Amino acid sequence: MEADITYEQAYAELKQIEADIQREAVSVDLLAIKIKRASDLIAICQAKLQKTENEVNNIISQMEKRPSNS
Amino acid sequence: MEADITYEQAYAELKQIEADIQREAVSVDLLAIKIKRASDLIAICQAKLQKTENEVNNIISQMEKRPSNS
Amino acid sequence: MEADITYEQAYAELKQIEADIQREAVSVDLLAIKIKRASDLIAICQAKLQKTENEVNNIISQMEKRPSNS
Amino acid sequence: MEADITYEQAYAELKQIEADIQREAVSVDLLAIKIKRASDLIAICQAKLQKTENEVNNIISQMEKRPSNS
Amino acid sequence: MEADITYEQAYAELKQIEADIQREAVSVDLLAIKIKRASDLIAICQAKLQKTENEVNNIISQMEKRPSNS
Amino acid sequence: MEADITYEQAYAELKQIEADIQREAVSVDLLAIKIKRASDLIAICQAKLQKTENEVNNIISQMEKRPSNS
Amino acid sequence: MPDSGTIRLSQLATRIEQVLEDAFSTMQFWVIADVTNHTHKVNSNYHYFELVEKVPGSDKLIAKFSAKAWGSGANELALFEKRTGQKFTNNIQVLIRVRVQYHATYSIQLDVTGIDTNFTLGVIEQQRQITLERLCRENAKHIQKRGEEYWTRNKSLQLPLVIQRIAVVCAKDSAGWQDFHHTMENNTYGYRFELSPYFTGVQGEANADAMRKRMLDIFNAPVKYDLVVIIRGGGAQTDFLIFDHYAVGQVIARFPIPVMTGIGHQKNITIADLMAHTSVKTPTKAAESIIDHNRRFQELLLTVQQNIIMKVQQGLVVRNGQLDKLRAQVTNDAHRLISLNKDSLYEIQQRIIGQGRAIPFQHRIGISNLAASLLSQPKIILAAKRKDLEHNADNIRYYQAAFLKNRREYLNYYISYVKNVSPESTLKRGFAMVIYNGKIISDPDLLNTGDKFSVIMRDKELLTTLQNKKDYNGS
Repeated sequence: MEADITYEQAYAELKQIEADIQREAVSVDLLAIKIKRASDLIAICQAKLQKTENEVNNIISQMEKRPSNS
Repeated sequence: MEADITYEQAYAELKQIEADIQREAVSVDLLAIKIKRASDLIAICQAKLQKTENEVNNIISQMEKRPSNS
Repeated sequence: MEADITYEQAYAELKQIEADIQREAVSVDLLAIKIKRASDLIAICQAKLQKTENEVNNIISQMEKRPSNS
Repeated sequence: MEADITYEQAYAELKQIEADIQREAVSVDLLAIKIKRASDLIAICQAKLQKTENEVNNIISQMEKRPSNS
Repeated sequence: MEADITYEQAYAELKQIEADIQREAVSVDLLAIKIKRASDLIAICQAKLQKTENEVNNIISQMEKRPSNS
Repeated sequence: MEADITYEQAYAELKQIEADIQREAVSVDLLAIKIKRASDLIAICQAKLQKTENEVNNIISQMEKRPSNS
Repeated sequence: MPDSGTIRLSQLATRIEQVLEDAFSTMQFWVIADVTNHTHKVNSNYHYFELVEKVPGSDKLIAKFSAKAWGSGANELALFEKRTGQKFTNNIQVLIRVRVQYHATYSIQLDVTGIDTNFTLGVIEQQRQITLERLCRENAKHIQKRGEEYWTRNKSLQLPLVIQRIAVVCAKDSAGWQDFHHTMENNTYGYRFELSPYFTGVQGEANADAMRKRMLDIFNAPVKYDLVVIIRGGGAQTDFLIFDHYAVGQVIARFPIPVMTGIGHQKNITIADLMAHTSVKTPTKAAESIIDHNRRFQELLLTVQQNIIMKVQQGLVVRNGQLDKLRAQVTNDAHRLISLNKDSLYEIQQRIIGQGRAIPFQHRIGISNLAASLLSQPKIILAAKRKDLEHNADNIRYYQAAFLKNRREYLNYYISYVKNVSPESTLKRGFAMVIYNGKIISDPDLLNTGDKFSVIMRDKELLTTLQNKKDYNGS
């Protein structure tokens, strides 16, 4: 996985691949490569989402431990 | 914690984060950072709410030494 | 089979042969040769499609093994 | 039969003979010779057609043995 | 009969004789000779026609022995 | 009869005699002689005509014996 | 004037008492008077004072009576104080109901049996309206009457999100300060406040300037206060006039820090209340209101926190969904693309197969047609040629017959011509020939009279001699 691609970049690329495949602008020769790339991008995005989710959950649980209404 | 942020500043920043998140203007990449910041701002505000600075008390005690109702 | 012809090239050549045969621009002398070539091109394309399909299926099945929503 | 006349050449010559005879541009002295030539050309064309047809049928039957839509 | 006169030449000469007699450009002294010549020419032409017909018939019967549409 | 005068010569002389008499270039004393000559020439012509006709008829009858359309 | 003789002072007193009693004992009078020399004995609940009437605009007395209020009269005064918020004391004008009493030792005294609350309220209200009008008139930039409401600069100030630094104007050791302080310090949310008390007297109009001065102290303090709270309360609450005072109203209205009043006035709203940013009934309410204000901020924080958490969690779910959807789409599209290509290949193959078979077949038909055409043509040509030949032969036969016939006719002409011009024909028509010396002559001059010559007529020769010669002119 690329270390420095952002979620937004990965997602944008993914959408582009989807659009290309959708309007059949991908040659059969490249299809497998594109699908592989899409698969990688999805994995990257999922990992990033998972990481964000974990971080967010940590922050949230810390927030909720602080008694806001004591 | 920032020593010199006011409630107003903290609250404005918080509302901005909320608005950004609300209209999904925050990228996943920055989401955790934003949430952390929001969490910090809330914590700052709550801590300030429950804490007073004692420097003022000094002034008051000095004032009371002087007869206020002469 | 030619090792380095792409699907797109093979397909384009195939379409050309089809068009030539369709408007009877192929001499009887060359008909068998053209049909043979078309047959070969179809075989090449099918093989490439099959290969792509297998690859794509592999990638997809790997994608589906990864749980997207844990 | 001439070894190296093509179907197209043979057919063209045949058409020419037919046209000549049709507009009676052939002298009686040459008529038999022309007819003989036409007869030979027809034989050549038929043989070539037969050959092409056999070849084409072979190729087609091979193509049809391959499953195109698996 | 003259061996090397063609049908066309013979026919042309015949037409000439016919024309000469018609416009009475023939001397009485030569008329018999001319008529004799015409008679000979007609015979020559008829023989040639017959010969051509026979040859053509031969060719046709040979062609018809060959099956054209097997 | 003169053996070697042709029909055309005889006929020409006849015409000449006629012309001479017509323009009264013939004296009475010669007239009888001229008339005698003309009579002879006429006889010669008639004989030649008859001979030609006979010959021609022979040839034609031979032609007709040959079948033109066998 | 009759002299009644000498009597004892007590006798006189008795007689006066008798007269006064006859005249006034059944009567009570509502009188308007000013109160002076007022003393209140709290233990016995006796009020002693004087009722006076002055010349308007001066201190010169027109009338003066001693007065007292005991028992029910004292109760009436207590009720008055309670109802008006006005302490019964010196220098107030009252409408009061009195009985005239005479006592030998205290002389004439007016005994209070009732007091008109409304009269005093009216007077107070009148004074209040005058003060309000003056405030508006003299502080037009900072105080305006808008409809029935008063707008002041202080009202237009924004409360900070959180109130923590509070200047408290109150009386030292007052119950109001204690209530406020206690409520603030023991709030259930654990909020901490900096309370800076500025003690001053809060009753009596005389303290108005002192209160104003304390406000200026607050203004000049090095601390930036979030709020000024003016409180009084606890105990007997009777004198609120200070809060209707012009100087107090003015300083509150123009004060640059939001002012909250909590002065424990149950009945009326004072000018101070009208001028202040916020007014509540009691010091405790003031404290609660401030705590509530901070509490609202905390709730805002919590709401924002909840919103953010909710939205973030939603966003993550949505994004996961998007990824799933994208994955499904990409998968489907890839399959579709492959399938399309397969179909396309199949169709091309079918068309090539069809055409591959059709082309040789069409050529066969073409060749077959050509052959048929070629084979039928020679017979037609040969037949035509035969016909031509026959035609030629016929022509030659016809033309030679014509030729010979013409020749015969030409000869026949000459035959008849020769017959016509021959001498025999001429003689037959009656002409004769003259022969002289064996020769035919045509010149008559050759003959002379007596010459012998022969004349030929038809088939006879006539031998003659010339007898005479003369000219012949044809007639």
